Amino acid sequence: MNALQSIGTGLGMALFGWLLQTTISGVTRKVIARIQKRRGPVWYQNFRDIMKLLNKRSVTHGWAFDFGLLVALAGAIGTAMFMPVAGIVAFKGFDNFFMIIYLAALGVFGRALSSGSSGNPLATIGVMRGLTQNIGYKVPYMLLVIALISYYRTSSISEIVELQRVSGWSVLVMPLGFVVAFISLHGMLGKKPFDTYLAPAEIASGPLVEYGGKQLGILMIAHELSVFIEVSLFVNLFLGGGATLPEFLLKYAFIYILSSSLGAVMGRFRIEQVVRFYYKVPIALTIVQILMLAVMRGGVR
Amino acid sequence: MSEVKLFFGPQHPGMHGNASVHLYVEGDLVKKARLVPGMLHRGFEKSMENHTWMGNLALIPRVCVAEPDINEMVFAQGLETIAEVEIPERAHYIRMVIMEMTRILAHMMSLGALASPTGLYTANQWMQADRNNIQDLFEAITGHRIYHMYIVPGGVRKELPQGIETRILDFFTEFERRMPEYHALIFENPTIQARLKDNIMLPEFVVWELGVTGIGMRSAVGKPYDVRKVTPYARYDKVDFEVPVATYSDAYTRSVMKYYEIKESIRIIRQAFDMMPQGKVNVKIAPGNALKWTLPKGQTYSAVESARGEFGYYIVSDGKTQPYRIAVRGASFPQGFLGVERYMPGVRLDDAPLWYDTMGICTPEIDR
Amino acid sequence: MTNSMNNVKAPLLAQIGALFPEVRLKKDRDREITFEVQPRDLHQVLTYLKNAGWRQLSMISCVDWIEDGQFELVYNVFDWTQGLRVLLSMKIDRGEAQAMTIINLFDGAMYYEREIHEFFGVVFLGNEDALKSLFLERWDDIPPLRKDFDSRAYSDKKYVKRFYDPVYGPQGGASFERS
Amino acid sequence: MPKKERPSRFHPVSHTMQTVEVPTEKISPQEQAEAWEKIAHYFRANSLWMLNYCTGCCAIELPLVMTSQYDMERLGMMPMATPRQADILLVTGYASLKTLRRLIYTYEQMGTPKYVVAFGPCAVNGGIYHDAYAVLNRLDLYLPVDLYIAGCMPKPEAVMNGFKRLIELIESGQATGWKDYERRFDWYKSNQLEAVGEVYIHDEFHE
Amino acid sequence: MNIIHLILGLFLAGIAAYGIGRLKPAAASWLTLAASWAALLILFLGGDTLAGGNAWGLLAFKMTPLGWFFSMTLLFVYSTNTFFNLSVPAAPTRQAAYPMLYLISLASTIGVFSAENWLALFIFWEIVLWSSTFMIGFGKPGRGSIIYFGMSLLGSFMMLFAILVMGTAYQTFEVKGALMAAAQSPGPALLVFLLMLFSAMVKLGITPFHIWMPEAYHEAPDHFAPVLAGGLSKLGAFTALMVTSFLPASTLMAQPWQVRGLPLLTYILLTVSAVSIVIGTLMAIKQEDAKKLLAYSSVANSGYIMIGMLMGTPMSVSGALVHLLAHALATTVTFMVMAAVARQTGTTRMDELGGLLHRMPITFLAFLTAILSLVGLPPMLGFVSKWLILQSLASQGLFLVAAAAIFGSIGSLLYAFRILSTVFLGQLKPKHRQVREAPAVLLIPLLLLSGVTLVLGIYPYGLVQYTAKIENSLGFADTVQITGLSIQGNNGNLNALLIMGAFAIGFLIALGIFLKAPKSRKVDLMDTYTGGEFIYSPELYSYSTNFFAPLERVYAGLPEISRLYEALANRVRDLGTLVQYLFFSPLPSRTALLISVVTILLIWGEAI
Repeated sequence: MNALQSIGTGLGMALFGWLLQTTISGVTRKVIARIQKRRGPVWYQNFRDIMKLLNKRSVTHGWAFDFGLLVALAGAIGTAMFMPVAGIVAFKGFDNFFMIIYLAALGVFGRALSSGSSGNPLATIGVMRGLTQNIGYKVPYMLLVIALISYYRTSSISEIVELQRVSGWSVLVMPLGFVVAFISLHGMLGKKPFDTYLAPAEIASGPLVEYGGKQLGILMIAHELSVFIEVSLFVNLFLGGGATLPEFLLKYAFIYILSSSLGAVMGRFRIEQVVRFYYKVPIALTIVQILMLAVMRGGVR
Repeated sequence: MSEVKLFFGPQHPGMHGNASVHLYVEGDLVKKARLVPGMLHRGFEKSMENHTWMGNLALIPRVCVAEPDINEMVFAQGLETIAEVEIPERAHYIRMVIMEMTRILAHMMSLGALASPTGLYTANQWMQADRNNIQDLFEAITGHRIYHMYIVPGGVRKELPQGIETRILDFFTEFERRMPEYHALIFENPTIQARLKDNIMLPEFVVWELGVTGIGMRSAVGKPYDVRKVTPYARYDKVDFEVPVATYSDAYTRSVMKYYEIKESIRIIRQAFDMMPQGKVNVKIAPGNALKWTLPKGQTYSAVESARGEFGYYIVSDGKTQPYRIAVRGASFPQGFLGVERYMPGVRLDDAPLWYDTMGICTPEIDR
Repeated sequence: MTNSMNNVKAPLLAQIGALFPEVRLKKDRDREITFEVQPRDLHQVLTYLKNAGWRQLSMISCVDWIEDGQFELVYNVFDWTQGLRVLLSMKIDRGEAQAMTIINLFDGAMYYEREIHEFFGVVFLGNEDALKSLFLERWDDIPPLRKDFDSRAYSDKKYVKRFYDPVYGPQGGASFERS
Repeated sequence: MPKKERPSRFHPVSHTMQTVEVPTEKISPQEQAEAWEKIAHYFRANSLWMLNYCTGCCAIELPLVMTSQYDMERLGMMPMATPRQADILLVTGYASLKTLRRLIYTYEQMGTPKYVVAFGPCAVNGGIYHDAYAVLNRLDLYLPVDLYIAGCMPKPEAVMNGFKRLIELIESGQATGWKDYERRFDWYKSNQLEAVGEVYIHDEFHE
Repeated sequence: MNIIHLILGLFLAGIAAYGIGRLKPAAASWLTLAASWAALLILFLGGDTLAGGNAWGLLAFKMTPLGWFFSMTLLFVYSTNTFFNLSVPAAPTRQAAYPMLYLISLASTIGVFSAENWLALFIFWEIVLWSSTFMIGFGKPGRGSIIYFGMSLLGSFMMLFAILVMGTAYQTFEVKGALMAAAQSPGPALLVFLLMLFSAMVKLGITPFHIWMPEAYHEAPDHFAPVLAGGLSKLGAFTALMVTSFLPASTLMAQPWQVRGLPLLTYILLTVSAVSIVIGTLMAIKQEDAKKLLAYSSVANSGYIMIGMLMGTPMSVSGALVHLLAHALATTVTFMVMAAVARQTGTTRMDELGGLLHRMPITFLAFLTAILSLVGLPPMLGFVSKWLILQSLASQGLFLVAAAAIFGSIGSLLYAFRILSTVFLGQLKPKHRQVREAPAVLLIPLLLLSGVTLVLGIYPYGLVQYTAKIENSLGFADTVQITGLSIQGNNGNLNALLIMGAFAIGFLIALGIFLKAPKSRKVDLMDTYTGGEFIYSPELYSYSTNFFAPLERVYAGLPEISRLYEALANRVRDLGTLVQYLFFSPLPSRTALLISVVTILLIWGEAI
């Protein structure tokens, strides 16, 4: 019974995450529209888009094309089930950071597999760029979180949230790290200047080049879910999560809309500029941050 | 096989206009490139031979959709040269106003179009909004938003409407107030600078090799090689304006020069309104019914400075009611063909659309 | 204005006259001089002009004088420092339309020649690339800009026209079936 | 959108509505599919993704429609990069023969349902290029056009109106050009073959 | 039945295989298969309590949990690979020699893992080395086998030297005893430690000793490369683990300098392993040949194994052991798949392949499983091991090493996608339209190995429990803990079954959505987005060369590491040539020279 309850909570969390993120991306579209001095779509536009796509007849390039997508969505749903939100966690004790990162990576791999099997070189180039970018932002981000884990001595997200309630948000522990993590998050969300892997003008939306109809719909659902995972991971790790749901939602919306708005007034880097940027600024900041932490607190250990 | 063939256009978000660049890419480096034109080929030069001199007026603006008035201007100017008529002074100034407004339109279009390869879509949103305002002004003047058919052989089609002068000047005052905002958004943006600066170079020898004109030429040569200055037409020799020049032609220079040209164009518009005399706005270039005009035998090459460079028509008249031959020199013909073939190889795949954009290639005028 | 140009034009005219006796002044406009050159003089004249400051080839165009049985190739060079345009008009035989390429002098001529080959069928010796098609794809008639090509007839033959039903009912206009 | 009773929320155009009567007891799969199709029409109509393809000069007014002044995103419309993702194909003006080959290829790559909107007189009868050797005269012989927008070129207001009209047509299930294309595929194909010939195109690299 | 019978039996089977192979090659292959599977069965049934034995007093054997684990891993790799010997006949002249060498090397690996005595271990070690050198030589012509031999000989010399030092200093050649004696008295222990670890690193392919790997893997016959990559390099891990657990670095000096609670020496070695991960990853990313790419991925993965062993915490050692198994299984599959691909298409160059997914779907699935395991994604075994290693890195606070581990982990996504996309995804080349799925004999081992990877990834508890047993036998104070279905980490728990469950639920939901939506139309691979343009040759429409060009350019400007390797490789090749000159010469005087060199070495060892 307990197990069923946990699974139910997990599924509820995934559904909540999808609803939340899809709504917030709709709202964000309106916010960006205001930056661009226009009105923008209705807030539930993304739901309409997804529903339309699921009702459209599309093409497939073979079973791996579909299978990869299913893996992508399954990875996203599976990961979202573990995500603690405002004190609610489906599988207590198992909401492990490494697990979440790797399970989310399975979704990424599924997407890559699917678009690679479409046989379009633009898709392959897009995936290549995405992975190249991935190696740029993940390394500083994970390094920071490892420092955080070693500071809190637990890798369970919900426990880190609990500990922050006692000792203050992680932003205060590692202010520079927060900046780095935000830059990395910006890259993970694929906001400009780090949307090189999509780059419609260069590679015609890259990995998405062959998707239409339900495939694109599933991909959009998976994308919303993975954004939910990324942003709530960030909020949980660095901004103390949230004791109540409104608090969490506030932080969540703030971070996501901030990142999107920044993206709206920036151009796109070239892919090698992205890599160079990530190996210069964030890595340097991370190292400084870890040294600072070691000096200030008398060693991380 | 080490090279991949990629298609940049015709149906591609980075391609403005209906053309295709076929790229051979190795890794992310462009190895070979060819422009494949003709998707917009309508056979203008043939159609023009089938229309009367004035009948062509409806056809010619459609040669280049981004900047239609230059077509009317070269056509009118060429016909006036062949017919050897002088047009009223006022018409010259009105023409200058129209031409400069079109130039502003075209420059704003291409600055907005920078959004696509660099991803700064907000720039496009803002630019297009202001373009719409200018097109509204055109609508007030000429009755049409894009294809105005306003500059006709012998002057301009009709007198300016009442109060348009203040409306135009007010708009441009307001627009000038907004321009620093655009500058901050586009040219002071570090990400845009990272993309544009020291990238996609156009050295001077390439300018001469290809025959590039316009901003591309001036940004590399460093001399005011502008048709308006070198062989002044209309009354450009009477107004006071600067032509921005540079000797280091990267994508950033070429783009920022458009910004300064917009400023100069506004200056010209102000002066033109100041200096504009009263009087007639058109004369007949031949006697009789306008649709049965005949021109004396002769041929001439008439050129104006478009937003992308020297735009010209070679007009041949055999003394009949229809042109014998009109050949169009699209301003971006050199960089569009030979430039793509010779100098697009070597840029990164990421920069290929940027190359195409900042070289100022306009497909319709190439295709005709 | 004309006065200011005279000090540029006079030496040019004198030099051209002295160097190339067969080159004939055809038309002298304010900022535009047209010479008539023979095919054998073309390269020399262009070389002279290029060295004398006419560094830019603005365009090459072609006129089909079908009644004379000739094509007229017009080479259009421009001097940006002096602002004087020189047009070189060269007549070639229409039946066997051949001319020497000038890509060895002006690289930019490559695609103008290619365009002229496509639209007029003039063969430029020495420019192999010019023989490939450029604008037209799978073209199935004589070069379209020749005077004996009838654009309207071709269009009528090739493309189905819309037939308008003269009766405009309440549902509106045109017949959507093939005529 | 006027708020009526539940099913008609998805159906502001009422004249097709009255014919549908929802039986009280068992709903057959056929009817179920039809009812679902109606809901689907609502989503299709309000999330139109257009293909980013400027085939002709009418495309010059499209940026205005897309951007701040007219903002077609209000209608749920967005430009999309590839035909697979897109729902509407805009034929903006004349289509030259060379373009038509690409247009047909692009149209066939789009997923159904898909809609074609033609701009200007050139797509109707060739417009000003009616006698040009490179421009075809009637688009509807080769592709099923759902909507024509008049004007040379259509003003942004006209374009917006046209899109609004297209939305109405889709919501009421009248935009069925793609079904027509499937039904009369041979007819369209023979027309296409007549105009463009066998499509086997090589560029100057010879592939 | 004891170990000696097993080893002897395999030796005899090898000799018999040679005899039979002269007459009927196919029968020899079958004999290999039967013998190796029988050995696997015996070892599996016998468990780690399989009776040991003593031959002639010197060659003493005893099965330990560690030895059993390693033997099982290698035997499994060897025996699944025998199916490949059936379908891929070796070159005619070597038909007979190959099964013999194969079985002899198999026997010797068991000998290495169960030897009680350093000298016996060394002898078997050498037999493995020699037999594998010959088997590599059966492949493509090139310098691979020479480099392999040169490098390995370097390792062997270091090992022999260490053994002799131990023998002279502590008067014992017993495997465990000698090391524990060294741990008691520092003296030459540092030398023993370093030499032993270096020799292990040569075998494992840790930088800077990794240069033999890509060459040898590339040139080894396609059907031997899986064993070489998945099996033989694990020999190094065995000795390394023995040394690090019985002779911990902390005992080497009285008061060692410490970095984060670890002796400086360990920290330096950890850094070397970290460098190995980084270099392996970076080099793998830029390879154009699939086998070379996989070889460099082995370099990177060996780094993980080494890190796990060096850290010496229960979790890390457990992680290293699981990773060893995961890597052995996955690499074997990848090389086998490459062998299958090479057999069906005739090439392993990635730019000539593509789209094979549509022709060889089962091979592709096996490959996908293996690649996922190599990358360390759930639900594969590789995830469990990477989780364990990262957990211990995080709790140790070793940020530099952690950075390298993360880099390698994410970088592995890059090269994994590269090989996947260029070989199996993308456009199918016209010349491969007629390619068929690999024959069943090839698919059996693939499915077996990838199935084990998947099953162990979902249910790793038994395996982790066994690593706890190994840790116990190695004298660890505490071992990795499992309660119920959760592996207890230092700062978090892992429930692999739960992860799989969540993934499965997600998959079912996704499948539901997918099936409810309208059915898709199947289109040809070339009916794809081309910007509206037309293209008819699939070769031109597949992206495979200079795959990660933007990334490669970033590190192309780094100091000329490859130049250094080249110089090093030249030296090593010279060594190989020298050895060839010494050993393969008809002149007895050279052999005498060699003997004298060995004698001098022995005397020098005495002096220490």
